[in-house]
Amino acid sequence: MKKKLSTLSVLYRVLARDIRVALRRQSDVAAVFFFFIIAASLFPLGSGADPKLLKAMAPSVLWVTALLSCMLSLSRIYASDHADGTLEQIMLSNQPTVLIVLMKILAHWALSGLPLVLVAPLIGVQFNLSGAELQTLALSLLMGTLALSLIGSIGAALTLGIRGTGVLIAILVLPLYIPVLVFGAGAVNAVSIGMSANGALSLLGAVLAMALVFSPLASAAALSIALE
Amino acid sequence: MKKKLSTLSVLYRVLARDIRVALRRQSDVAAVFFFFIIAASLFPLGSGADPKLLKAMAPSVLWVTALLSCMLSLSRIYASDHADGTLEQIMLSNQPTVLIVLMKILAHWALSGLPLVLVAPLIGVQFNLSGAELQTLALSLLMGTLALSLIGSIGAALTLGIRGTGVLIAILVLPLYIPVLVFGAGAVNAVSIGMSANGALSLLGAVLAMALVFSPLASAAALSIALE
Amino acid sequence: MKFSTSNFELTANDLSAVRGERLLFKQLNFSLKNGTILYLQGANGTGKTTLLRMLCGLSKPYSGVINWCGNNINELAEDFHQNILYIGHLPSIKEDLTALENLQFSLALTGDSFDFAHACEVLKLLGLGKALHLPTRVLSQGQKRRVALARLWLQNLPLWILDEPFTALDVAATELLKQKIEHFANAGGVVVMTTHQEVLINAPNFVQLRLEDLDKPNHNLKN
Amino acid sequence: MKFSTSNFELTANDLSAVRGERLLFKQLNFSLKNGTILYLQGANGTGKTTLLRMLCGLSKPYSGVINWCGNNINELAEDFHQNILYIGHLPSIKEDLTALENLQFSLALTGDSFDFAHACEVLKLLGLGKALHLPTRVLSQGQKRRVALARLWLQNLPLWILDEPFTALDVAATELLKQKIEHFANAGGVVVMTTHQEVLINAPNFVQLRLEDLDKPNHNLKN
Amino acid sequence: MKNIDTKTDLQRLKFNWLQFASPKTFYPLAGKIIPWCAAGAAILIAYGLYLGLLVAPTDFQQGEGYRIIFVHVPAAWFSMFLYLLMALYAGLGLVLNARLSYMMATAIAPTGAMFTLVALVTGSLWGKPMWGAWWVWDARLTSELILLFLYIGYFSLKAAIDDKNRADKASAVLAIVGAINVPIIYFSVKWWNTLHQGASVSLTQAPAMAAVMLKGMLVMTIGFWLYSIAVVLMRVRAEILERDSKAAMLRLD
Ligand code: HEM
Ligand SMILES: Nc1ncnc2c1ncn2[C@@H]1O[C@H](COP(=O)(O)OP(=O)(O)OP(=O)(O)O)[C@@H](O)[C@H]1O
Ligand SMILES: Nc1ncnc2c1ncn2[C@@H]1O[C@H](COP(=O)(O)OP(=O)(O)OP(=O)(O)O)[C@@H](O)[C@H]1O
Ligand SMILES: [Mg+2]
Ligand SMILES: [Mg+2]
Repeated sequence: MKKKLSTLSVLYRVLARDIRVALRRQSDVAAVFFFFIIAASLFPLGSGADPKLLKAMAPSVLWVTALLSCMLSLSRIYASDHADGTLEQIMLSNQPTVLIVLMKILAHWALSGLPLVLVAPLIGVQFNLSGAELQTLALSLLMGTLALSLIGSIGAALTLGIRGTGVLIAILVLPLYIPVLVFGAGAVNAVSIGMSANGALSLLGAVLAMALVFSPLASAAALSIALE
Repeated sequence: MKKKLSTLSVLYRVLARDIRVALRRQSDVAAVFFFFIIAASLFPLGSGADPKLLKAMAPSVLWVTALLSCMLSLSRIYASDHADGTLEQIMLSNQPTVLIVLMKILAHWALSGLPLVLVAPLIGVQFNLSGAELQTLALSLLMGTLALSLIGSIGAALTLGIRGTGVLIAILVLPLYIPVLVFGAGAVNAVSIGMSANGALSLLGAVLAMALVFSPLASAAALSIALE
Repeated sequence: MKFSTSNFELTANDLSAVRGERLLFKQLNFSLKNGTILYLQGANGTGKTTLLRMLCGLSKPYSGVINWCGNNINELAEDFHQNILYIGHLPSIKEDLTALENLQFSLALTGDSFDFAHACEVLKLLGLGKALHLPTRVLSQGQKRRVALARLWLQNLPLWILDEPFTALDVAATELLKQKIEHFANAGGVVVMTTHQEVLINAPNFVQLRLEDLDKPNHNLKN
Repeated sequence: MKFSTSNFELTANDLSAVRGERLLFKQLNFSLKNGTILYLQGANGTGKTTLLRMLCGLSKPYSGVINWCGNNINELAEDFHQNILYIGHLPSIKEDLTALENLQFSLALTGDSFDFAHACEVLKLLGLGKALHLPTRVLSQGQKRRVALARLWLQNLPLWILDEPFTALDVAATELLKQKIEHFANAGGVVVMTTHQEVLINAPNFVQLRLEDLDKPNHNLKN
Repeated sequence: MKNIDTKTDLQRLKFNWLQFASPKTFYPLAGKIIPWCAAGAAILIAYGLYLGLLVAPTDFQQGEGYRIIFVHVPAAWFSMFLYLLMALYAGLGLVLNARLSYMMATAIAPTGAMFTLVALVTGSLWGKPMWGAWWVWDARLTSELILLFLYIGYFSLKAAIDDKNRADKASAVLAIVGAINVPIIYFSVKWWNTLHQGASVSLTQAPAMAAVMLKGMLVMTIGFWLYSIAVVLMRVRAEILERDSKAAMLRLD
C-alpha cells in the first residue's frame, strides 16, 4: 500500500495543474492582459484627447477596465473542467472541496489579476497620473483583483453549464464587485485630490478579508448544486 | 420525392431557429441588456459624482460599454453550434454558407445590438445628455451595433473551439471595432460641441457597408478552417 | 424510397491522411456504387473518423482526390452536400431545443420540408414518445443519439456517413438501426460507417475496409 | 492488490429517483460486499447514469439512503470519496494536457502519489506508447477513453463506478478492460457498471440489476 | 427506555413543525390569511396617504414636494427588508431542504424589486426639485440601484436554469451572498458624505420630525407590510398549485 499524499501536496498539485493548463495556452493568459490594455485605450479614442478630462477619467476607467477583464476570464475557473467531466472528479477528491476551490481561485488570480497589477501603472502614465497616484493604483489593484477573483468564483460556479454564461456571470457578479470598485477607485481619487488613501484602502482590505472567508464556501456549495 | 425548400425559406428557418434558441433563454437576451446598463453605471461610481465630468465622459463611456456588451455575446453566434456538432451540419447544408452566416449574424444583432439602441437614451439621461445628443447617440448605435455584430462574427468564427475564447475574441475584435467606435462616439461628441454629426455618421455608414459585404465571406472562410 | 440521383458513385483515389507528424493511412482507393455498405474497421486511432470527415468534405486529404459522380467534391461543394447525411460522434443536436425542433432545423439545412406528424411517428418508433417536448439537454446519452438518428428516417438522401452510430444505443435501438441500414442499402443507398460493436449486417454489397496502424505493424494489442 | 479497508459494504435502501416530473426508479435495494460486480442493465433513459451518480454522492436521491460500511455517504463526504474511482461517460481529461499530466492530476485528487515509470508502462500497455506526450486533444475518441481508463491500473481504490466503460474501445482494448475488471473483483474489489455492449464477464459474484421503464411497462421496443 | 421516548417525542415535535411548513397545510392557512391582510393593507395605505397628503403640515423648507416622503421612505425600507427576508428564506431552504422556503423566497423577490423601483422613482422625482437633477451618483442612491440589480440577478439566474430544484438552490446561494449589500445601503449615509439625508427615525434617539409625519409614515409602513404579506402568499399559493399538479403525476408510493 503506497503512502497517501498530504493535503498540502494535493492542494499544491491542484494549483500547479491549473496554472499549467493556463500556460499551455499562453495566448489565453496574454489575452486578459491585452484586453485590459486595448479596452483602456478605447476611452481616449472615444472622448477626444483633452488631457485634463483624461486625468479625471483615469481612476474610474482603469479600475472599471481591470474589473471587466477579470470578469471576462472568470469562466476559465470552472467551465472547462465542467465540460470535460474533470469537475466531477474534483468533487470526488478526498480533500475538502473548499480548499480545492480556493486553490483554483488563486490560480486564476495569479494569471489574470496579478499581471494587471503589474501593467496598470504603465497605462496610468498614459493618462497623466502622478507617482503617488500610480502607487495607490497598483496597491489598490493588488488587493482588489484578488477580491474580484474570489467574488467572481461564486458567479462562475453558479452559472456552470448554463448557456450564454458570459453575460449571465456579468449580471450576477457586477453588483457584488461594486464595493471593490468604489473603494479601489476611491483610493486613487482620494490621492488625486490630495487626501489620504488609507480609509479607502482599509475598507478594501475588509472586503478582501470577507471574500477570502466566504467565497470558497459559497463557491463549493454552488458547485455541488451545479453538478446535482 | 418531396419538393425541396427554396433558398429563402431555408434562410428564414436558420434565422428563426437562432432567434428561437436565444429566446428560449430569455434571460440570455435580457443579460446583454442588463450588462450594458450595469456596466455603464460603474463609471460614475468609479469617478465620484461630478455632473460636468460625467457629461464629458458620457459619449465614450456609453459607446465603449455598448461595444463591450456586443462583444461579450459574440460567442453565442457559433460556439454552441460548434460544441454540439450542429455547425458541421450547417456547413454541409445545400445552401451557400455565406448566406447562412449572414442570417446568423442578423439574428445575433436583433437580440443583442437592437435592444441596446432602445435603452441607451435612457441611460444617457442619467449622464445629463441633451435631446439632440440622445438622438445622435441612438442613430449612431443603430448603425454601429450592426457593424459590430458583422465584424465580431469574424472573430467568433476564428476562435471557435479554442479555450478561453472570451478573451481571445476580445483581442481579435477590439482593434477592428476601433473605427466604429471613433465615428460613433465622434458623432455624439460633435453634437455636444454644437457641430453637425453628419460627417461622422456617413463615415460610420461606409464602415457598415463594407462590413456587410466582407464579413459574411470572411466568417464563412474562417468557419471552414475551424472545422478542418 | 427514391433518390434525387438514381445512379451515383463515390470514389476515392490514392487518399492519404497525415496528422501531426503521423501518416495515418495512404493510397486508399475505393469506389462505392448504389447499394453498397462500406464498413470501416480498425483499432482506435487508425484514422476512421479522419477518413469519414474527408469523405464529407469537412477536412481535406493530404493527397488524393474524392469524386462524386466523377466530379471533385471540393468543387461541387453545396451540390455535393445536398446528397450526404453525416452523423458524427457528437449528437449534433441543440440542447436547448426539443427533439422536434432539432429535427425541423436539421431538415431545413438540406432543404427538406418538415412533416410534423411523420416526425412524431418516427420519434415514437424510436421510443421517444414521452420526450417529444422536453429540451434535449435532459435526455440520457442514448436518447440524444436516437434524436440525432431520427434523421435517417426523415431525410431522403442517397449517401449516409455514420461514425459509430451504435454508440450508447441499447439492444432494441441497435436492432432497429441495423434494419434501417440494411433496408436503405437494399433500396440503393450508399452507406459508409464505422463501429467497434459487433453488428451483423446483411446486405448484398457489404464491403469491409480495414485501416491498419502504420506505425506498429506488429503491435502487441492485435486487433 | 490490497485496499485500505479490507472489508466494506455499499448498501442502498429504498432508493428512488425523480427527474423533471418523471419517476425513474423506486424502492431500489441492494448491498454489495467485497468481490461483487453489479451489472446495471436497462434501456436508454431508464436511469442508469442517474443511479451511478447517486452512488458516488454527486447527486442526491429523491428518497432513500446510501450507506458505506453502515454510514450515510453524504455524512462521510471526503471519507467516502477516497474509496471510489468513478469514470463517467465524459472522458474526464483535460484536452490541453498530455496523457501523463492528466493521470498525475487524477491521482493527486485521491491523494495517490504518481509513479512516472509505472504510468508510462500502463499507457504503453493500453497502446498509447506513441501518444505519451501529445496533448490529449488530438487523440481519437477511443484513445481518449483509454487515457481515462488508465486510472484503473494506477489507482488503488476499493470501489469502481463505471458508466459504459467499453464505449469507443476497439476489440483489443475491450478484452483488456474486461480482464482487468475480473481480476479486480477477484482481488476483492467492488464494481458497479453499465454497458449496452455484450461483454461476458466471469466473476464469482456477478449480480445483474435491471432498471425498467416505469412509464411504459409494455413498451413496443422490448429490450 | 426513557431516552428513546424523548427521542421519539422530539421527532414528533420536529415532524409537526415541519408539517406546518409543508405546502399541504400551508395552502389553506395562507388562503385564510390573505383576505385579512389585503383588506388591512388597503385601509392603512388609504389612511396613510390621507395623513400624508392632507393632514400633515406644509414643510417650511421643502414646500409640498416633501410629501413624497410618505411613499419614498417606507418603500426604501421595504426594499431592503424584503431582500433580507428573501435571503433568510433562501438560507432556510438550503439548510432544511424545504420546498416551501424556496417558494417564499421566490415569491418575495418581485415585491421587493417593485419597492426598490418605487423608492428609486419617487426618490428621483423628489431629487429634481431638491437637488436640481433626476439622478446623482451618490452612495445611497447607487447602492439602492445595486439592490435592484441584485434582484434582477436573482430573477435571471432562476430563469436561466430549467431544473427547478437546481434553480431554487443556486438562486438561494446568490440571495445570501447579495445580502451583504443591505448594510452597505443602510450605512452609506454614515460612511460617506452624501447629498442624501441620514436616518431621521431611530430607536435610540427622539424622532426629529413632526409627530403627524411620523404617524403617517408608520401607518404607511404597516400598510406596505400587510400588502407584501398578501401578495407574497398569493404567489406562493399559485406556485404550490403549479408544482403540485405536476407532482401529482408522480406515482411514488
Ligand atoms: C433616486 C433617489 C433616491 C433613492 C434611491 C433613495 C433611497 C433611500 C433609501 C434606501 C432610504 C432608506 C434608508 C434609511 O432608512 O436609512 C431613504 C430614506 C430617505 N430618503 Fe431617499 N432616496 C432618494 C432620493 C431622495 C431625495 C431626493 C430625498 C430628499 C431630499 C430623500 C429623502 C429621504 C429621507 C428623508 C429618508 C428617510 C431617512 C430616514 O428617516 O431614515 N431621498 N432613501
Ligand atoms: N498532432 C498530432 N500528432 C500526432 N498524432 C496525431 C495528431 N493529431 C491526431 N493524431 C492522431 O491521429 C489519429 C486520429 O484518429 P481518428 O480520430 O481518425 O481515429 P479513429 O480511427 O476514428 O479512432 P477511434 O476508433 O478511437 O474513434 C489518432 O491516432 C491521433 O493520435
Ligand atoms: N426534466 C426532465 N423531465 C422529464 N424527464 C427527464 C428530465 N430530466 C431527465 N429526464 C429523464 O431522465 C432520464 C435520465 O436517464 P439516465 O441518463 O440516467 O439514463 P441512462 O439509463 O443512463 O440511459 P442511457 O442508456 O441512454 O445512458 C432520461 O430518461 C430523461 O429523459
Ligand atoms: Mg473515431
Ligand atoms: Mg447513461
